[in-house]
Amino acid sequence: MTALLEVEGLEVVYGHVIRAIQGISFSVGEGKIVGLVGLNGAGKTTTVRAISGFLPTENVRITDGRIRFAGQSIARLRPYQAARLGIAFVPERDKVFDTLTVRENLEVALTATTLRGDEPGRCRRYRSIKDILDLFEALARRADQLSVFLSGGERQMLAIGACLLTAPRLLIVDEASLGLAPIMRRQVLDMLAQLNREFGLTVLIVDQDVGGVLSIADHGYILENGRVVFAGSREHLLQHGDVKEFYLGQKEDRERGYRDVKQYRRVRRWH
Amino acid sequence: MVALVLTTVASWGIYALLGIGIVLVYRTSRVLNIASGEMAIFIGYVAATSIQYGLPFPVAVLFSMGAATVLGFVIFWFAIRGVMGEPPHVGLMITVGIAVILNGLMIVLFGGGMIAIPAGLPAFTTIGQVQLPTPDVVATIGAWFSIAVIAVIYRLTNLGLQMRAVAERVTLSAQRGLNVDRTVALSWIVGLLAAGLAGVLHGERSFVALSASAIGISALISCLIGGMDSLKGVVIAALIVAAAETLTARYIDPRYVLIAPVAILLVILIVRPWGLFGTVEEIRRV
Amino acid sequence: MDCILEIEDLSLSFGGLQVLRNVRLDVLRGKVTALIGPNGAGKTALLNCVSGIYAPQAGQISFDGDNIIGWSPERVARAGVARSFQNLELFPSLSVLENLLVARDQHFRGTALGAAIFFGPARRRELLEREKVERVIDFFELWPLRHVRAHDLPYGQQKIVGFARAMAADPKLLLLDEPGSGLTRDEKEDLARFILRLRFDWEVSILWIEHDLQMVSDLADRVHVLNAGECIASGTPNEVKQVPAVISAYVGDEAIAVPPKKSHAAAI
Amino acid sequence: MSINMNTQRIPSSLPTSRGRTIALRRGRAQWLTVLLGALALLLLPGVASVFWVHLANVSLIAVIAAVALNILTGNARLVSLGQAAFLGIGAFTAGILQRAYDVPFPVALAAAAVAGGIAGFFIALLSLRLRVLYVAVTTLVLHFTVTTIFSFVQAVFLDSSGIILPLPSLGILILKTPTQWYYFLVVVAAIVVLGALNLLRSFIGRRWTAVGEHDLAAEALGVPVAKAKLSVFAVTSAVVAFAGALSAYYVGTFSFETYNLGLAIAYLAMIIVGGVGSVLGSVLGAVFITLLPHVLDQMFLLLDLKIRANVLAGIHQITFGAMIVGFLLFEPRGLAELWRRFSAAAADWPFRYRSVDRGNR
Repeated sequence: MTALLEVEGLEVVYGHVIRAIQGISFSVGEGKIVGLVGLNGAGKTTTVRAISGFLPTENVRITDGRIRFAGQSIARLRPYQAARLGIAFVPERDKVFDTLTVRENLEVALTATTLRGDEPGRCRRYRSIKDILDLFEALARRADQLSVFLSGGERQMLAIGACLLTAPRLLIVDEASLGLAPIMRRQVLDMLAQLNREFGLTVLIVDQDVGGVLSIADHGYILENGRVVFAGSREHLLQHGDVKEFYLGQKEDRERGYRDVKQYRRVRRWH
Repeated sequence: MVALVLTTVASWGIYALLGIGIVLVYRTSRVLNIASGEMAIFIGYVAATSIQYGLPFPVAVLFSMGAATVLGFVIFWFAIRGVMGEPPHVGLMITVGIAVILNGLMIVLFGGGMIAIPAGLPAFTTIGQVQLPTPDVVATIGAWFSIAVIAVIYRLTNLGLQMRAVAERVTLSAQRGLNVDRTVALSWIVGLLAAGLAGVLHGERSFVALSASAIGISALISCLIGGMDSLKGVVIAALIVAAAETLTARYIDPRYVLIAPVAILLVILIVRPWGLFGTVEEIRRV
Repeated sequence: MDCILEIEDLSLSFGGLQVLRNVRLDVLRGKVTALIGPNGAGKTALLNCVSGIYAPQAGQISFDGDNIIGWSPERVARAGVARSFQNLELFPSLSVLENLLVARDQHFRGTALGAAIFFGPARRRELLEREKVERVIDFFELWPLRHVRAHDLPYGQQKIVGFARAMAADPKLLLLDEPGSGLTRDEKEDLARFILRLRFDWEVSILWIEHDLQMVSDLADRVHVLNAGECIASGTPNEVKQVPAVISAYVGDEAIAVPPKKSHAAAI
Repeated sequence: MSINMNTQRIPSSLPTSRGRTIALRRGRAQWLTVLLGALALLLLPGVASVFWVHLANVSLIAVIAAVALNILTGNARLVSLGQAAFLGIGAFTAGILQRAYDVPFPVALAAAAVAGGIAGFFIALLSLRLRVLYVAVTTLVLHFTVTTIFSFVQAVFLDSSGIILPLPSLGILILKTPTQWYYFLVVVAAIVVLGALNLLRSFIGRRWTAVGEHDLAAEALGVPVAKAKLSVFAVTSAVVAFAGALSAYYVGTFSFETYNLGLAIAYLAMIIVGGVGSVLGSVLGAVFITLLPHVLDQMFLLLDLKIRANVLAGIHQITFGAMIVGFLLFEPRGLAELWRRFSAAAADWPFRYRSVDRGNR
């Protein structure tokens, strides 16, 4: 069992002085679902931006560490090169081209990615626009409409559909649940789980909803202040007392309500 | 009268070509190119100088188009690439810098004087019963042919689709595996080719000189009157600007030609700030 | 009942797109009113109508007895309606303190010349407003962040600063646009604490857009449910949860398609 | 095993003196810097040659106009390409009044400021509904309109070769030598810089910045957006026109050809090189850009290169352009940021990075 994506000792410095990522290590096994979760500002987004090659364009530098994808170092690749290696990315917002039609959106993904060789593990199930429109009936109905008129859920479908067209080896989903109603959140997660089950698609979910992610992920990494503070399999994390208390909001198996003001002042512990 | 119409039509083509270049690079890289006039005249100088060195007109045009390609790439690679995604005024100020550099280069390399670009054709063409000045005819045909080519590329090819994708979301395009730098570089090269050709045609009609970069201002005004997100709008607005200028020069005073388009622009900015064919969203975004 | 804000038959459309359709809802004085609904239901559009950013085609919005339809955002704000934004519209190059002081803008008087001299009344007014803002800083526990530029703050803190900035205006009615979205459990608990203390200690009326149903049912006194531009239910959290239309709206229409169950493993 | 005390929730220092936190300067080291700077400014004419004092005067006038432009463009985010036009409005107002009514120097300056303010007000009125790029283009249009009017006015009503202004006098004091001008300009520039710093920490400055960065959010907070835009344009344009009149008096003569687009671009270069949105940056940038061509000339003299005058002009332009592009690309916050980073690094030394959970500042 080899790891598809391996990050070792990643260190990122913002604007010359602030160290946002202070040595993060994790790996994503082939065919697994892995969750990268944590508070805002914990460094999740910075980490995935490093993986997909977006950091060097900003006032941000990777000062240390290695990022390897399928045995190859990708820290210096540019975004489109990372995408062509099979890293598909569903960003947090701005995930579709509003001024293009649904069909054109998919066409862009199709024309932009040249399928290279026969690397194993690339999800080649979906090759044409028709495949995607068959998969998502809601999209087929609006194929020639501008995507600005799509609803939140349809946008998510379109984004994932476009990613599938690029024959991904690894699908990174950033904040799949942000701004979606709870039921939609559940459905997005279920869909990712199903893609993983049916086609062995490797998925990296970056989210803050620890409970939701752990319900489908095989492994989880919890970040805080630019460090990994908890790591392990789903079962391990779900049973860990501190994770339960601070991330799932349960204490002694009792759901804690938002009205228990007394409990709010406390000192957060690590480990 | 016929001459007046032909002058208008010829400058219409030149402004439209230059304006399309501005809109194209604006849409893909969100940079409002204020330096388009300088770029056009710079390439015009290249053509004029190579004719002075003895190259025939068509070869000189080809040579200057080569120079435009190189210049477009250089400008994109060394200046624009670094400010993609920055707020719009940064790109604007970069092009201000580029305009100054090009102006300086024109002085240092070409002396900055007035040079004509002779096409080596007879002074008048006779079509049916009418005698027309050849330079205007050449400029008109050249400009409209190029506009047609650009329109086809933009609307019907994959490159055009990718340009439109990049125009909307740079980050997402890269995430979909699109080489954004290449697409934007190509759009700058197309923009420079358009500008360069406009400069050469302008030189062929009259002459190139430092002051001739004012055609860039006319083209910019056309873009704003038409709306920054609409190729069609620019073409129509260029006609308005060209006509206004020709009439001012003919009936008022050639020194004040810019006043007429400026007045029209002011009216447009008051009544319809997003331009005749622009969308309201466009103005909210910038 | 004593309502601070009453909206009647509000309709809004952009081009051909009907965003709000005869919406009717109210906000009780000194209570927390939540507004929930799926994406694209028109919640933010409703808030924008109240704060004067959008001009609705029909309907009435009466705030504290005045019909505020057609008022400019500035006038609405000066009348005592403050709001936070979903997309963190902080002023990035200003410090947290200055961000809060901008909200007190309406209390300043004077000319640019007086401000340039910055002596006498201008200085006294500045110090006075600073004292008021300090109370808000104390309340939201922003002590260490006073002089940090908003741009440099992490997301969660930016959200709290956005909330604090709305409160710095000392409003009668507070509009919160998804203050909890993108926050962690931990930060949400802070948010809950602030909302409760505002409601009980400061007695501010709050209209609050939120996605987290647990948070809404724990904190809100009253809930309105919006779906596809229509208000489909109103009541206490427990009442609303029972309404079948709500359950289907919240669960139903927007369902995402799931890949067919058949195995395509061979296709990989 | 590490324990986080979660310091963010604990007030580590309650505000003891609120006056302290709105003060312009904090700490003795900063006072010392200011004092040393002031001393150096006072002593400069004693050690420098007349030529360099002249350059210092030109820089000081540029400082006045650049500080104003930077508030408009850097803080209120309204890019103005009409700087030359506003300078010209000041010069022409003063010149016409001088010519027609022989008004005293201070009155002419005040009139120039008022004229600039009115012009700025109307441009702002035009651009109320416009966004950044369109405002820039509107000011560009203003530039061409106004310079055309200047050339017309000059040709028809004044001398077409240029207008000569008399030596200005302030009461009994006549400004004649560069040194006299120098002390006068140092005082004026100091007043303008202090005024700018005060404005930016007052509600007016906050309002301008807020409207520049997020006008919708500002409006929803009750900030009068239109008023803010009008006032920022009017106030800064008044200062720029004032500087234009000062400059015309200093040189003693002016002509419409002075106020070309190149001048406007030189001012943009000043604020970009110095640091957008920073008063210190405007000062540094104004001095830097004013001295740059002269430093270049001196360099060519030293190297004993014989360069024709118009080629030299070309080289100056290329350097300007390269400065604008280079700073925008590599140090968008300009010399001011270099200075800030230098002092921060000095303060943090020997550490290279600050941690994420930064403490109380």
